[in-house]
Amino acid sequence: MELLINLTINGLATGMLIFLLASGLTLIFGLMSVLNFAHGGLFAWGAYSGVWFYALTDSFVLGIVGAIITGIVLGFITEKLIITPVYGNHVQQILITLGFMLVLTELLKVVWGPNQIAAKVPPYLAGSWEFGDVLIIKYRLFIIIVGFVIFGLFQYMLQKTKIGLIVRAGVMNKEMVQALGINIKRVFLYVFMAGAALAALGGALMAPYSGVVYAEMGFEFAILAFIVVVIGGMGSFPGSLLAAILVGLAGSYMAYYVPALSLAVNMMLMAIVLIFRPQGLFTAKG
Amino acid sequence: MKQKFQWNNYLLGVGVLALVIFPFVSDSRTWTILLTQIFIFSILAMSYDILLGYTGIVSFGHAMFFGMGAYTTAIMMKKAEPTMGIFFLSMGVGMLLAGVVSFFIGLLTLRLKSHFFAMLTLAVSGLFLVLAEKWRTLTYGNDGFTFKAPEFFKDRMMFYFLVLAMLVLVYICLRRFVNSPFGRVLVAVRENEQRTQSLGFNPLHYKVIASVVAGVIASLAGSLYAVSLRFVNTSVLAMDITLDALLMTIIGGVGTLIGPIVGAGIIELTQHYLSGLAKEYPIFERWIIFFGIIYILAVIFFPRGVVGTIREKMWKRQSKKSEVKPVTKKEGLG
Amino acid sequence: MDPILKTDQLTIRFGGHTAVSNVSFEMPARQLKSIIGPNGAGKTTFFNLLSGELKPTEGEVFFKGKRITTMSAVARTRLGLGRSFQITNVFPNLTVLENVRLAVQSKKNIRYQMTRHFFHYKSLMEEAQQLIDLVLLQGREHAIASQLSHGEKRKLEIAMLLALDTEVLLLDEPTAGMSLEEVPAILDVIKKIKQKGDKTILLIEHKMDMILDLSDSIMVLFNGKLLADGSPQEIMDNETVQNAYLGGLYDENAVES
Amino acid sequence: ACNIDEDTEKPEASTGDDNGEEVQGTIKIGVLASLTGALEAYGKQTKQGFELGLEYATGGTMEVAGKKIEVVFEDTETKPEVAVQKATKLLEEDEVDFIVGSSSSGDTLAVLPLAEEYEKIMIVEPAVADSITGSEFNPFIFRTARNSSQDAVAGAAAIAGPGVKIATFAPDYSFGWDGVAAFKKAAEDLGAEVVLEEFADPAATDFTSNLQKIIEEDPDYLYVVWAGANSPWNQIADLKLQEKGIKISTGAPDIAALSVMEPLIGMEGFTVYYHTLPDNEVNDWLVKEHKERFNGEVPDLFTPGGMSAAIAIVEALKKSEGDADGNNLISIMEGMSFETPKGTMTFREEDHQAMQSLYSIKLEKQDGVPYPVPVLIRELTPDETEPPINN
Amino acid sequence: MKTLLKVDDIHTHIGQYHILQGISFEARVGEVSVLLGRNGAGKTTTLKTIMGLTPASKGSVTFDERDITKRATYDIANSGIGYVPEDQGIFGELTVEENMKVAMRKEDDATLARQEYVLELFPDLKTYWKKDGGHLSGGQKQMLAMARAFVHENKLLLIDEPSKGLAPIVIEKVMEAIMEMKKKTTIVLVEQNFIMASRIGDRYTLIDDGATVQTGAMKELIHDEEVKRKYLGIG
Ligand SMILES: Nc1ncnc2c1ncn2[C@@H]1O[C@H](COP(=O)(O)OP(=O)(O)OP(=O)(O)O)[C@@H](O)[C@H]1O
Ligand SMILES: Nc1ncnc2c1ncn2[C@@H]1O[C@H](COP(=O)(O)OP(=O)(O)OP(=O)(O)O)[C@@H](O)[C@H]1O
Ligand SMILES: [Mg+2]
Ligand SMILES: [Mg+2]
Repeated sequence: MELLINLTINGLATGMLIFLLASGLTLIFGLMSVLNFAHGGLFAWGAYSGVWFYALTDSFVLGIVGAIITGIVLGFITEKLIITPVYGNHVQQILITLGFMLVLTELLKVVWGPNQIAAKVPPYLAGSWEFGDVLIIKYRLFIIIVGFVIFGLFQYMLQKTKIGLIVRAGVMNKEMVQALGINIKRVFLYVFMAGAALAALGGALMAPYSGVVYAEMGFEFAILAFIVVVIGGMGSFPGSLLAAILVGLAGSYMAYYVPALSLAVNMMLMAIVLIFRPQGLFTAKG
Repeated sequence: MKQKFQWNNYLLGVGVLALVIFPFVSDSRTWTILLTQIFIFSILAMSYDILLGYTGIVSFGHAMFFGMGAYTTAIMMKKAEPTMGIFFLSMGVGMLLAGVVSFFIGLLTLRLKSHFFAMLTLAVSGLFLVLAEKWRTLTYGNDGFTFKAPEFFKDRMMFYFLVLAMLVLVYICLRRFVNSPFGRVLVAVRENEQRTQSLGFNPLHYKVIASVVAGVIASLAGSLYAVSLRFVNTSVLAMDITLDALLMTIIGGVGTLIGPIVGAGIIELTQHYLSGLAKEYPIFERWIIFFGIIYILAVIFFPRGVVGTIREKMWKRQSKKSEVKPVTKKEGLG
Repeated sequence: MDPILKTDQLTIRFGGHTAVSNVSFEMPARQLKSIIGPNGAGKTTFFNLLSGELKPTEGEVFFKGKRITTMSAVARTRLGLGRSFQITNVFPNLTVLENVRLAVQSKKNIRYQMTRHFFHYKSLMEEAQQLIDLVLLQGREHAIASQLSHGEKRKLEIAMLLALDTEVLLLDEPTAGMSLEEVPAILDVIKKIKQKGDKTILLIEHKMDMILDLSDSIMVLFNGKLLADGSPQEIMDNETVQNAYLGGLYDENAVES
Repeated sequence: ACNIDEDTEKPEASTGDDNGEEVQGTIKIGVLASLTGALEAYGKQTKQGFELGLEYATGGTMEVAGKKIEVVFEDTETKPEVAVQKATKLLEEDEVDFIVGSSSSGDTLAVLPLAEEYEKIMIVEPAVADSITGSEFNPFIFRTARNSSQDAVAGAAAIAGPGVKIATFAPDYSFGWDGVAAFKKAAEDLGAEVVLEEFADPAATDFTSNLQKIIEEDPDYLYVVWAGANSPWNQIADLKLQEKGIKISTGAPDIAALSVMEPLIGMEGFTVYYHTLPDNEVNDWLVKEHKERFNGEVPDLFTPGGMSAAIAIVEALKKSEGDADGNNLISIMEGMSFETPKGTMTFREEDHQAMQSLYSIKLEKQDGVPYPVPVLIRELTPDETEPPINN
Repeated sequence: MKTLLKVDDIHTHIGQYHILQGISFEARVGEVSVLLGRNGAGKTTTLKTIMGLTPASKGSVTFDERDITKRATYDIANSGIGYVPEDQGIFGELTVEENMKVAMRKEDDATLARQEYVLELFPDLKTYWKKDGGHLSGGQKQMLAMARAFVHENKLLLIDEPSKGLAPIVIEKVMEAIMEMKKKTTIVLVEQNFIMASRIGDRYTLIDDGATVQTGAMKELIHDEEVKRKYLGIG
């Protein structure tokens, strides 16, 4: 029983972390339909700047804030320079964002050097509690809480405002949305910036979790994020949350019970979900 | 229209001729190898273009077929004799294998809509990667293994010619393929699947056949790749290979067939030059940044890929000369 | 004479909404029947059921006595059931000529030929050209379909259907958005085809004046149900049709002209 | 096209008699390393070490047996096909006499056959895969780097003993499997018992399930074989393995990676190199020069390896009196011993693997050093770490 | 009467094509102006140019005494112009309700009340309130497109072929609605249905080959058999 609880809590926490990584992509890829291969770059920049600001200010919270600001700024630059010319054209998006990904990753090395850098958990979140055989790692609990907060925040925003609707409409028919009096360019810019900020936040929270940041971390986790967004159903926050938790739990249980298959677990999960639910778990509808 | 075609073919002929003569006037092995490498990736990229450019399918799992060819050839050369016979046999076996696998995967997955299909191919090829990783008795896992190439290829020039011949052959066959009535339907499927259906063509058949053709050709490229390195490891199944094929196709111009060849050339050559520059000028130490910037500029200046954009420009100039006015003057009926 | 097309208790539901409800009709061969009915009556859906785009929840479709209810759209087209679409549905980035040529290619049953250059099939090209002329699109052969004006797209749509040369033609509002001047020309094309006497035509239209003298019979759909099926005059005199569908427009029109 | 011509004429010109240098002779060495990409840090270490090594071995003259030494570095980008391209370029265009490299086992394996084809000596540094001097071995291959088995033997020597229960944890691919298999053998030879072998997806974010199993097994030691940035140390600490009486042991990596091992302070393991560990002149020179040249930085994990490779080449050439012919060198180098920053190394005759010292260490926190420092417990002599012969 | 919209000799290029080659007309407050012309004449492009979707390369568009030639589309729309495109521009994956929601610039009581009014005009929409726009019938889509433009009290409405695909009785209703709306709103209409055009139009502009051929009062056109025959093929 304790074992099951442990596995579940850890799986849930990993799932939440993955959700945080994927949430930005849910906006950018799921909702705006931009195949953003540079997402991992935004994520890695978030991680590095989080560590850097933390070291600079000696405050974890300020580190996170710094990362989010970095994300917003980078999101602005990315949207204006890279994404604007290629909205609606997936082929061009692949090329230009992959190019930008290379630039972002290499720039990390220019700024912070090619070596990995240690990322520390703040003292008040370090360590774990033990209740009998049940062990709860503080930082994971923190991740779970942040995950739910972010989920709630964005779910509320998408449900209670028209932004989600407008973005989806804009993807379907940009001209028409404009003809209805909406400055869709600005909406896209803001949503992209929000997505980039989420990516950066994900990176900043991921860093202490694994204890290290390195320039190539972006690409690895970007693929995971794409998987989550797709099996969750494009553009659906509840879908992404569910998919992320599914991935987290499946990883946790498989690694324990069927370790031989744990390498393949994400891919298998995705294959199974898509074969039985070709549109993903949820659709973007509230 | 006819004339333009001939002109194009003429140009291509000259290009091929130059490449045939090249090893005789230059004995730079680096160039032979680099060009061989470019030819191999051209074949791979062309196969990808059949999917992306002609049928409108984005696949993130193309490396799986490339890897299948590479492993089949490598394993057969290692386990059996490294002779030309075995080499061609292994190529055939690899292609057959890729054909069968792509057929079933296509049947299973091609009903899915774009993104979902793309991710499913990613999943399947990911599973193949795990398989190669785990089946160590055969693949030696992630480290991979070396093997001997046939005696005939000891002279890399011979291999160069073989690969060049393969490239030309594949190009001609694929050109035929896309310009056949079948190929025209592929384009129709890309444009509007549902309408293709109501014209009496079954889109699924077309998509599956296209993915089989693409898979088989990718496997051929994989076989050649393995022999060119005399080594194989799991990197042939990695996402990077798919992305390379994807980038080459896009940079060159999707749906042009010649574009992927140009794209392969551009990417390999710039990479070669930039990394060469890095040795001489410290500012190029981070040459990958410049490489990334080239992708970005490519999209901005060649939105339809190099070949696609040039073609468009030429077509525009032509049509401007003859001034095809969209608004047709018609005599009033009165 | 046996009906070429027949439905039996044809029904389809979308969620709770019955779009076509228990429609049994018979289509005599080589005739022209028009289908009218208010917006959302189920006309297009009925076409979709005939052409195989949709599968019925209940009921059967017969073609020449053969049950085709579960057949795919592809198979039905090959069998001889061709259709045009209400919402323009062409290959947007191909030229007008290529759009039509593809349809001709299907008619000629050239489906899996992969080794010959398509330029070898000159006749396809010629035939496509003739059809383009027929629907008054000459001069626009090399225009990209997405750049056509709305009316021009409608004409292309018709050319593609005619290219299929199927025994049964299902036309969904072929003249919607076509300019006043050209409607008669298109009607003429339809009339000619009808006069040649080897085709069966089903036509959805809202322009009553144009179908009255063209149709052998008219059927009326109403809330998914078959309300009436009879000669044009019978239908025009039908009071429900008058009140719920026609309104006053055509009376006054008659007065004015 | 004109570039092509230039490139192609150069080699011809330089081989011609009219070239003055030819009389004196030049020894050319090509070094392959990952100078970009994920393994960039390793590549740089090799490069710096190699340059320093040449300088040291030639006494700053950069000449051996009257011949000038030239070095060409090439970036493999950690891609086998690029490695082959660059290696061929080195062999064909630069006409190098030696190949050195590379940072990844894959790149190295891909280049091995070329050494044989061109009959040039290849010094493998720092790739670790056993198969390089095992199943894929050819006589032109010499390795100054330690291999996975040596790591494993060293790892076992650090902790194994009669009755000791050990669990292993490794990434789920060749590197992990080879490492664990070799470790298991070595540990069992020393009388220990390997009670559990856990493998995890190296890219996973969560290792707690594996660690959970290890906790349940309750071994004396957990031996971790790990490489790559995404590491399990935090989670090992979070799950309080050490508090539960499970001692951790692993190989101490380069300094950058050490900095993330804070949770493991106190652990006993082994290392290939840390600049304070070896006690010999070569190392003293290396540390001093390195600090001088690279504004105070100390040599790192693979710096001495690069240096060793350079020393090996120079020593061999001294013995051959400048004869760089691959076939002749093989017999000279087989069994050759040479002094390196890690003490005396000897190329084993059978598989050309350099026998070398490794170090049994303990991680300690030291003032003024921002990362856990490996402190010497004892040096593991080349005899102790001798791996099995596999070729 | 006051001129609300003045289109002055506009030229529009799409790609390398010179589509509009001199279109001029005026729409006066409280009137319905109809653009007439055969397929491909440039009627739709004219409306798009006014909306800023295919900006003019030459000439000017003045709306409400402001030059809007170079303004962004959303800005033009917000200055009080509603637009019903010929392809309806329905967001297929959004429900009818969501389609309406996107169109509403604000959700105050006045707008909601107006929505009620619009829905009375097209009761079908109410029936299919939660249905995906893409699943509507052709005519229902047309209704939805109009409802979206009508939900605000715009100063000007640009409507591209409102009667297309509608049942005769609905055309009646739409005509009534336009007549009703005309009291507060100026309307520019593209219409192929001459019966409808002549009944609700006050002025007409005849376009051919991308240029204005003639413009005048609708009453005159009804009796101008010559023009009707030459450009409209009727009479
Ligand atoms: N795929 C679908 N899902 C849900 N409802 C649908 C679907 N297709 C059609 N409907 C509904 O079925 C009804 C009939 O639609 P249909 O398109 O057949 O009407 P129609 O008679 O062609 O009307 P119109 O004259 O306006 O084209 C409509 O109410 C429509 O909303
Ligand atoms: N994107 C485009 N690219 C090139 N040509 C275009 C484009 N859009 C329209 N055209 C051309 O401009 C001309 C005018 O088109 P427009 O749509 O304005 O005609 P229209 O008068 O609305 O016709 P219809 O009555 O058929 O709707 C047509 O010849 C059309 O082919
Ligand atoms: Mg309809
Ligand atoms: Mg129009």
